Amino acid sequence: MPGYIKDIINSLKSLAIGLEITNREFLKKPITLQYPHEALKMTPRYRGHIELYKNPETGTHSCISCGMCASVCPSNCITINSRKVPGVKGKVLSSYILNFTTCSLCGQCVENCKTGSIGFSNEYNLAGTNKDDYIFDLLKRLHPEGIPEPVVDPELLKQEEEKLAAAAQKAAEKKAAAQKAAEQASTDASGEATAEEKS
Amino acid sequence: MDTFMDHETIKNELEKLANEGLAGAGQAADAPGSGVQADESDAKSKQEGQPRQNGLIETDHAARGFHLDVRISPEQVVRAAEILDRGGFTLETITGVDWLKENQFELVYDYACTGGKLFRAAVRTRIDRDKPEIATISEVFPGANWHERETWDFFGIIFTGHPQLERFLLPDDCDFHPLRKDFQP
Amino acid sequence: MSSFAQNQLYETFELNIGPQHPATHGVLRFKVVMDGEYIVKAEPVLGYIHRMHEKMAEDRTWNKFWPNMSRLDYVSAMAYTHCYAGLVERANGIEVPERAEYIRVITVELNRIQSHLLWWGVLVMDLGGFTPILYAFDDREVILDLLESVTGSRLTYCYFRFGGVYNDIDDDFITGTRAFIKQLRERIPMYHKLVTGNAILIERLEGICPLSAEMCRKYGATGPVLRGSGVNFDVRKNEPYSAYPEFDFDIPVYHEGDSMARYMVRMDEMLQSLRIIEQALDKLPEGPVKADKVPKVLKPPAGDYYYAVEAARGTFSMRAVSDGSNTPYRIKLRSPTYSNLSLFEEATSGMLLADALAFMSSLDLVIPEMDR
Amino acid sequence: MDELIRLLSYFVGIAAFLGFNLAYLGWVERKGAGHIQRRNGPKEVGPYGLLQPLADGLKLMSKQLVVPAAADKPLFMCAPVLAMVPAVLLFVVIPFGDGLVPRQFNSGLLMMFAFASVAVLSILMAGWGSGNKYSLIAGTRAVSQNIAFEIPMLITAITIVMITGTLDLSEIVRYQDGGFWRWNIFRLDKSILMPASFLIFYICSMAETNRAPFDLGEAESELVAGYHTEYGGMGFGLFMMAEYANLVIGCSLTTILFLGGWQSPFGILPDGPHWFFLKMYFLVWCFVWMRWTFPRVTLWGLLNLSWKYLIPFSLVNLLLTALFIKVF
Repeated sequence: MPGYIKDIINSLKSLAIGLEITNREFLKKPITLQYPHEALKMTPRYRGHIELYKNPETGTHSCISCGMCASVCPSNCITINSRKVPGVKGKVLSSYILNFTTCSLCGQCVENCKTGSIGFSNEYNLAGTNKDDYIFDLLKRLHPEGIPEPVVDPELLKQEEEKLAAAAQKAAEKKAAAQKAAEQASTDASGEATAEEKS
Repeated sequence: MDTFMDHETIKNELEKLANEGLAGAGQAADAPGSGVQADESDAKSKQEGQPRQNGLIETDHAARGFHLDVRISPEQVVRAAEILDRGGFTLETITGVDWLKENQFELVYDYACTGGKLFRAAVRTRIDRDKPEIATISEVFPGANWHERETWDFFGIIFTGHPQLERFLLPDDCDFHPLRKDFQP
Repeated sequence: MSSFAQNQLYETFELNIGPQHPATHGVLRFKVVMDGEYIVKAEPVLGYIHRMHEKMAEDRTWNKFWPNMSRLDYVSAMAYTHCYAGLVERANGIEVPERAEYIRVITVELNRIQSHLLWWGVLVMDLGGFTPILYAFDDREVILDLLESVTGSRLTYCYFRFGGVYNDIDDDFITGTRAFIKQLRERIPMYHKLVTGNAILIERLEGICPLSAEMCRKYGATGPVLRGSGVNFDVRKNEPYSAYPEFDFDIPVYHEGDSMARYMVRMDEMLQSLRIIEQALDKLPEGPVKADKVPKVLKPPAGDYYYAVEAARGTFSMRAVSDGSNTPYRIKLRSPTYSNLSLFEEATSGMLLADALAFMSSLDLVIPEMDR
Repeated sequence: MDELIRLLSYFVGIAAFLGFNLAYLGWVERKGAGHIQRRNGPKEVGPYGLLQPLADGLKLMSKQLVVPAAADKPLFMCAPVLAMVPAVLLFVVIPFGDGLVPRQFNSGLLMMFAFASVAVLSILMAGWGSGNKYSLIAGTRAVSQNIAFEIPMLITAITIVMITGTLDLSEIVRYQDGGFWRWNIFRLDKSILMPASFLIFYICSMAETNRAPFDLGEAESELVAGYHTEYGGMGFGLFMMAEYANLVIGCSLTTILFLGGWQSPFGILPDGPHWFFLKMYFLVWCFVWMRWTFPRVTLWGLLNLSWKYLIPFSLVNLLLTALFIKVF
């Protein structure tokens, strides 16, 4: 019987303590933010989707289209297209496609970028109704007003033109020689084709 | 807890079991005399593509993550489980490995001793890929039930005597075993 | 109680709990045979969120498997990435700088506290108390903010790298963590007063589904479930890895084996984790956070490798089989809740439905981790 | 004719009172829960979210009523209406002030208990009629719970009847005039267990309304949503409204029986309906407060509470009261 009474008193006491705590919390100010009206600032290290960085010296990105980011990507969500422009060293990026729908934000592309030309954006409230909204061309995002033409180095252009001319000359000589050989042998046609292709 | 056998006894019993398998399989001629080998020879034999012989290897825990590597014959798995059960071991998991080149499945039973000093033992056995059947140890360790079901699910290894060998993680109606190396999605 | 339920004279009916049910925290399903309010047999049905991570590992390089590791247990992803880091470092013989190990321990322990806070809230919510989970989220939010400021993500971290971590921690993080340690130490007594001491909660948890140490052993249960049954086993102590041997902390063990014991183990573990973080911050060595000589293409020597860590839910271990190439030949993920749940069927036979669900909450299940 | 006008005006009054309460108790609950959990609660619809109940009501009314294929259709459709009817009817006998009662009954208390028992029938009907196992379990739970708690509730009410010597609710309130020490809760001269019996009655009315921590009939984490799992739209809305109506009735009855109804706590202050509402809404707030503080009890815990604690206590109280009345 004393145990029975003690049980009741202890239980009631524990319930009263609980009520007291919730009452204390009730009187405090809410800690939530009304999200669309106010929002927290994202930390600088927040990982959004990746973004091409603008190099302040050149006014454009410093991507050399090495394809490292695309090759380390676990979900193959990066596609790099590049072209060769006469008078510009290396390859020129023509589009940098990020398929954000499959990206897992692991950050290996950013880590493996040799030139430091990509980084994470701070964008967190992406929303859309179409899957294609999340296939970004990062180059277009960097230059929404239009992709600037790469700066042509005249010296390099001259060198390249000379080189090209030399190569063309060489090819022509080769072709001539091949033609001669073909005429002589008048059998192998495939060799000719490859020579033509090379020129 | 104190009635369990100590690790030294367990080791000896497992070694005896493994060597017995050697004799039984008629491989005694080219098997190493004592079960205790060096770790390197194991790796070497694997590199050469030769499946390891039955026997017991004490592995370097820092390099491998387990203390004991026991290779036994398929029909001995239940007895090995019984020995480890007497030693107060618990079954961590059952793993299948598909060695397509050798046309074999390897089954790795990971045991760990959770009472007292930690001791991890990997018991492995190989079965023919064309006839993937092995006895269940769910009688000894009821926890093996799910692990064996999962292994059946992924590899198609049949555990004879298993109470409920049905699809588990995969849908009931699927007809493939995805972790086989020749599986084409 | 149980004799009544097992009496075949009474009519039984089948009840499907899940895969969409408020109590199953995801897509777990129980096929339950019930006799009135009593459970005759409750069979878990898994696989509703199965993604075959083990197969995924086989067709990608070791590096490309990183994101998968944080998608197993999304509540305490850090420990799982820790296991993978440890496994591959063991296989390749990569030495990790001391500072990186300390940072790993700090983040993993913060993540563990976060996971336990979530579990605590969810447990009480399953028992019908809706307020505590929001208090827990208040504290959890601080941890998530701290981890976000370091790792850049809030849930599926991909912060560890082979041979270290992605980037160093800064002073803001250290001061923030210290402030949080102080804050949580003040909050936990409040949690105990509000919930642990509550007569209704005691009635719901005490004496519910006592698991013996022998049963835990037979089923391979680990973590707080095992420690609540009186077995002092914690990988951090018994098989020390990373920087854990350098810290002084206790493993809470309770011998009752009931839901209350599992509850108390986790509540005490939070305090122990705070101790570990505090010591790690005090002793944090200077130096690099990443090993210099980590090859870009990893080709571990052929053979088996095993690595185990103490995740928030128990022992998470991985077995990697390498054939010497740059992709894993086989990776096995041993998830703790898979084994922990396997004893559910035996343990809950003859129980009240409400008690069985309380027991399930005390197991702390995360379904994607179980289904892999 | 006068009687008819009086009745009609009361009818309109009760409808307005009921409508206001049902809408805004939901708001109070959500706002209270929000602040207990350190959130804001409804905030966007109107100032302080005050128009939220309207928006909710419109949403519920615009929803389609889906009848499950396996449901017993007549029972399924009747149950929400039947849940609402006794709740509305019971307001007829509640004296809000002196003479401020729609229909003067000399056995109002009896009617209270008679109609309160009908409510449980609607839950059982909903549970059975849904053709859903969860609902069925919830229905049976609710019945055993209601039966278990009606007994101590009745015994406690009988104690009051013995003290006051009447079943008329207005008379019971009049008996308690002259200050708070004359309220039945503090009438230690009638039985020293009177405060305990107030607690018993309050707990029982909480259990009768199926509210947390006694919400076994809709135990979310076990039975999805219990007996109203299959209801949507206004079917669900009626159950919700019935719950709040029962809440108001339970608190009103507790106020009348134990806290002196419209009587002011001090003789100097004027009596009036405001005292009734003050006391009643305080009790309602305590319901809300407790709901957001405590976890749910199990069925066994609930029945234990009733049979092991509440019933013995109320019986002892009954005997003590009889003794006190006879002796003093």
